[in-house]
Amino acid sequence: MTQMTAEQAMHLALREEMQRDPRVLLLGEGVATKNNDLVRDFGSERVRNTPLAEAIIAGTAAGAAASGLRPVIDLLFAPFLTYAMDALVNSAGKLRFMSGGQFEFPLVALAMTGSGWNVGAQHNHNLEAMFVHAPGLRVVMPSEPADFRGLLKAAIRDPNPVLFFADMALLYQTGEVAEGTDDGDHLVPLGKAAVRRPGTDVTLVSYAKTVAVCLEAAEQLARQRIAAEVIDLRSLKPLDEQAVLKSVRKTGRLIVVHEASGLCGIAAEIAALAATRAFDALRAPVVRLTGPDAPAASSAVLEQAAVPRAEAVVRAAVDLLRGGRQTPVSAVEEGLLAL
Amino acid sequence: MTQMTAEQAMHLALREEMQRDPRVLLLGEGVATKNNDLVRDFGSERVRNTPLAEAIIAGTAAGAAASGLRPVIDLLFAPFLTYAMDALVNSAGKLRFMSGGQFEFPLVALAMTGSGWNVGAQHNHNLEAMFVHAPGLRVVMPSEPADFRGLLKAAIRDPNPVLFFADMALLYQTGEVAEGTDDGDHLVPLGKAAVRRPGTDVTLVSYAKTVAVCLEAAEQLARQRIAAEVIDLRSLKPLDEQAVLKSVRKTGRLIVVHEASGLCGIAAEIAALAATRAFDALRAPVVRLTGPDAPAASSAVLEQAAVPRAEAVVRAAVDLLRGGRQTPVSAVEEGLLAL
Amino acid sequence: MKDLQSPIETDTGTSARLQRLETMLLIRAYEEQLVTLQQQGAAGGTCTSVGQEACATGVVAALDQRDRILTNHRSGGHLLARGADPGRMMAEVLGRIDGYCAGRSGSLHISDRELGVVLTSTIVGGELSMAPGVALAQKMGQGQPGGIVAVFFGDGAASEGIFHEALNLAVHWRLPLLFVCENNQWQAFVHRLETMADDAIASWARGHGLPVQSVDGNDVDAVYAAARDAVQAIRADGQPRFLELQTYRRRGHYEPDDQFYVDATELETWAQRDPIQGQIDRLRQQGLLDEAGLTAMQQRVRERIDAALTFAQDSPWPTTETLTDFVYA
Amino acid sequence: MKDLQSPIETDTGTSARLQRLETMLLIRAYEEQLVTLQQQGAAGGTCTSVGQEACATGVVAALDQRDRILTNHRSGGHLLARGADPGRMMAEVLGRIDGYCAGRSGSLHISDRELGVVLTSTIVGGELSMAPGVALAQKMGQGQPGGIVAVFFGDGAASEGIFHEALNLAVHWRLPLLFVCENNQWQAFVHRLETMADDAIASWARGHGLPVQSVDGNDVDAVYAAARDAVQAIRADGQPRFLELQTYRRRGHYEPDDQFYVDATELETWAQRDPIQGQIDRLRQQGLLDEAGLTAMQQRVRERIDAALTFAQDSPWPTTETLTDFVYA
Ligand SMILES: Cc1ncc(C[n+]2csc(CCOP(=O)(O)OP(=O)(O)O)c2C)c(N)n1
Ligand SMILES: Cc1ncc(C[n+]2csc(CCOP(=O)(O)OP(=O)(O)O)c2C)c(N)n1
Ligand SMILES: [Mg+2]
Ligand SMILES: [Mg+2]
Repeated sequence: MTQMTAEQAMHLALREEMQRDPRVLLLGEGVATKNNDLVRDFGSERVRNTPLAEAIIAGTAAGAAASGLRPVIDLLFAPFLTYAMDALVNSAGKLRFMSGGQFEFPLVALAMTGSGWNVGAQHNHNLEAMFVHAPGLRVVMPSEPADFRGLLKAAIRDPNPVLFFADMALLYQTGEVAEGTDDGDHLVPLGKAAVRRPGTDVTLVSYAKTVAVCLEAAEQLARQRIAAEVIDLRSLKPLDEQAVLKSVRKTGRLIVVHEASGLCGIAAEIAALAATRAFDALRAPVVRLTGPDAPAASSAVLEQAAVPRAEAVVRAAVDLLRGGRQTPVSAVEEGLLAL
Repeated sequence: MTQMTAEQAMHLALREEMQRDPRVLLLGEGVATKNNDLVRDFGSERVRNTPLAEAIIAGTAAGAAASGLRPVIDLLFAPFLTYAMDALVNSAGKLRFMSGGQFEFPLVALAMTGSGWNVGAQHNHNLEAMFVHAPGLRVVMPSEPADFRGLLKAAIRDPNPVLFFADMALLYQTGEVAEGTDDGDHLVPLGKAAVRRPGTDVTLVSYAKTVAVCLEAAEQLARQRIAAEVIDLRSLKPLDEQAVLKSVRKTGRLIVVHEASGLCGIAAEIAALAATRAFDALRAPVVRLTGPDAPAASSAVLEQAAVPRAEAVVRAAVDLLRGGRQTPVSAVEEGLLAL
Repeated sequence: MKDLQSPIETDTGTSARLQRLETMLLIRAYEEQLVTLQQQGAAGGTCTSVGQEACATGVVAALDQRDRILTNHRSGGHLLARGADPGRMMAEVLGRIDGYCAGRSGSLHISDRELGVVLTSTIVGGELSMAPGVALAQKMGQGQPGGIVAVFFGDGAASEGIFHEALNLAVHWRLPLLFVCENNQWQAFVHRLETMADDAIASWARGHGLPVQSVDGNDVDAVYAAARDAVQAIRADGQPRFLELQTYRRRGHYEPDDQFYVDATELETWAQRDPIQGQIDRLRQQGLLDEAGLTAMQQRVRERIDAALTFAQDSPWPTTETLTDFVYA
Repeated sequence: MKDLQSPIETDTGTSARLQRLETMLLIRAYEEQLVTLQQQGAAGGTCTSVGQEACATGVVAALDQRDRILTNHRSGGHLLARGADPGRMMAEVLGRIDGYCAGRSGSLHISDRELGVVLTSTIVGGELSMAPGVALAQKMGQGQPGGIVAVFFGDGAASEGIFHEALNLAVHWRLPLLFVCENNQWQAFVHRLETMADDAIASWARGHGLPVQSVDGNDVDAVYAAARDAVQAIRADGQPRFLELQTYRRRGHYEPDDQFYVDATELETWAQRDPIQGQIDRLRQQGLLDEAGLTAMQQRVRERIDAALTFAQDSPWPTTETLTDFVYA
């Protein structure tokens, strides 16, 4: 085991996969500038700075993927994906189906998102749910360095197009990552959630930066003798439904926490999952603690206020255990932020 | 009252609003060709054929809306919105907020979607949930001609950007529309659902073409002495949460039906709403009957099979009344289509 | 696909020219059959290329089997010129399992990997967005050695920003890509002069610094010659070329379309320049085609279309259990 | 805004030229203050326009108060040249409620409707997508009579497809729109010659058939003259014009940026061509500026920036109860 940041872990994954498979290439605005070691080792054909044009980057990736290459494209910040939407949603996501299975689109699109840099809503917008809703795509969003590496490796090997969202706030946090060359052990399969902390009283489901929020809440709850189980989804599509259902069947209580806004978000999907497939086991209302239905502000105070906090999770959990209550869609609505 | 098709009702709404407000203009690929009566009556400055370039159509609308005009843009088919995503999501949806309230974006984007024409997934993709998820936007999707008119009028008058989705299958169906000039009576306010049929045993929530599916199901259920309440959301954002909650509190049972795919869709949001805010009233699992997580096929047989059917709704309702069960995310998963 | 390097047609000699006439007749007959089916209510609408047959025929004839093609919603001609089976195409239009895309595509996005007609998209500009990637893969050794890529698109597609992005990338990355703009003067229900300058397409393309040629798209010999030169040049230096084919969309945008918005004189002028009749006249004048030869040709075409229709109509519908097949790999 | 028709600066005379020098000094001082704040950890990063001050200053000086401006992430110069208060700008960068956008924007999207600096977007190409709409509203009578619209963007933005779409629309709809491309040779961490031909921007623009002029963007007099001519021409015929300003981004893309990827010789060459020092030298040679005058100018600028900083730092933070303000109208 060695310590590295999530960013380093992504870099390691890229390096390992480029080493393993000569069809893997990296395209994007500045990828060659920022990864000159990869240019050195794999050549400028395989690590290419592109023109500043997300639509053609993504379209080129779709065309190349269907023709035998395995492109990884760096689209920088998630809101810029709006320019790449046709290529991702209409081409990569649909043309396998529309061609009756003739083509595959093994590509990975990287994008950063989330609060932490005070850059405002045109850089910070958690729109992963849009891609979960679109058919044919896979979506991952890790919370710790080992998963940044393992999921990126798995994404590169996956025969489907994968959106890989990197939470900005996590990029420079360190964590343990297994050493040694790639022998498959370091892959994190798409579609497998991780139980970050076992518990029996309430299930906290989350992903990306709010996994830490949930772990902190679980710690605080433990002091009140409430055993919270914390699930890190990691993959948003495919979603590890069994992991969620199993936990909810055990605890009977569900709180879903994420930074993205609530309406038609991941928390809606998880809440719906519980209400449709584990209803009999539910002993209290489901709670969603999410970002508000608002763009992210640049101002540090507001940016932070839009992220659900451990105190809010704790309060919601305690309330649930006291006997259920009507709870809000977003962290804002019920003034949970005041905590 | 007079009979007209949904398409005629939209045309009437456009005409009335252009008459009422000289700032309203209509832009799009072919709008001047197809609405030459509007060109004649309001001039070619206000009804403009555009170049074939959705991004600039939507961007122009955003710029014009913030500068005092009230553009209505026709983007033709919903999948083409992927080209207009930056203008709609990053500009129109966010720049009011990001500017501290300095600008408003009173624009309406029209798009057709849904099965009925066998045109395949690059014309037929119900992606309304993506826009519900995005902050700053409003989304409507009517089910009958009077609402096509009333919601379009309200959308044009709304100070926010509104996505107006027209279900292709409904466009040429007729319905009653109030006669007479515009006196405000014909407006359908955004954010108000309609109870299409009252009932006490189970709530069927839907919008667009599947409202008729639910009404047909309710009719069949009535024969089995099950009184289904049918709610037509009409507005997907703002969502009439109270209407849904009120009905669920009354019936204790909820089935959400739509053509769009399920993951992070409207049914997820409605199910989550019930599970978080009407949990105490729920007497059975929530059921989602939605299109599958798959692109729409062109082949008529498959296209139709992807739309939830009345028989599936009936079966789900009967099951719920018999005592609850674990139910599927999509109509496909449990073979409901076999009905 | 035995000999990848041999062009599907090799020369400008008589037999090749007669073959191209027959291809044009086949395209016309195929599309007219689809129009009839639509009118009978037996099929949905399609985008026909009536009047544009020389474009597809001339360009595709200049390509080798090792080359790849991307096309769009108006692809019937490109596919047939490439040798696609009209029966499987029609089955696809009718939504049957023997269609090239198992009924998932319908008329608007037919592709066939085997034939090298890949990634057809009906999103205007979709083909342009993916073409550089296909050409990049070719350049990086994923295609057949020496192959190039041709992308067909319309004058309307040239208005989408992706046109500009694709050209810049192809030029800057030196991709073996032939841009073929079929300028048929219409962009659905809008005449192109309503949205762009007269010389816009060539002039936009020239701004990117690649060789651009404008050709009479209703003269199959001229199209073939220009395409052949462009293809040779790309094969020689690996860099992109641009062809603009001046032609006209004679039927409506999508069946049915009564074309109330079309200037009758303009339509008539172009009808006088029919690419098929023009080629028949030329071959006759040159003494290369007689009445009997033409009748035989038309007869062969009719038989193929009849057989195609039977095949398509006999093909089964997909079953609903397969609804979610092909979504994920 | 009493006299809408009077240009903010009217002539090429001495006082106007001195005024423009002072504007450039203000921009430089403002941005250097932001750099210091960032280095101290007191503010997040910003995109500075160090080395590009003549572009903003020259073009904005050629505009009237009735005109409107759209800009992007590198907007400090445009705003200050337009008369924005550095205190409110700094407050915005620091996320305070007295910022132009109440702390919601931060440094990257500052706009001020009153000043006519509207719809600033940090999505590269966002400004280009909205500019035709602002110009259309102007043309349709929603702005101040006779006003035009200027849109500032970078060489990188010219690579986005929306550039092409915006140009075509502006030309075809005859919109009163001045395109101003500040070609600073960099596109974040990529040198523009890595992604486009040397003469790409002017040549792409020319493909659209509108008048295009390339100007030394480090010479404020030249920029002013070219912009004034373009603005006059637009006011006269209502049609768009295109200016390419050749300049250089001297600091990194975004603070902090050590520019490890920048060629030192190229950077040094351009540093020698500093637009401010160049203008100081010129005015001195022409006997229009002496040491005392310069010192006084620098002093005034310093005082304004100090006051701005105090104002910004004293401004309160937004309260969390206002988190969802301004989302919906
Ligand atoms: C992005 C997008 N916008 C609009 C359409 C609807 N549409 C289909 S074909 C077409 C016209 C295309 O014109 P052109 O590119 O000249 O091709 P042509 O149809 O003339 O062959 C339009 C507007 C579409 N399919 N995709
Ligand atoms: C759509 C989009 N892609 C990428 C970025 C990240 N980004 C911000 S500025 C920039 C470079 C822009 O280059 P240019 O247009 O030349 O302007 P400059 O920064 O040189 O002033 C990039 C890549 C962005 N903000 N938006
Ligand atoms: Mg055309
Ligand atoms: Mg630049």
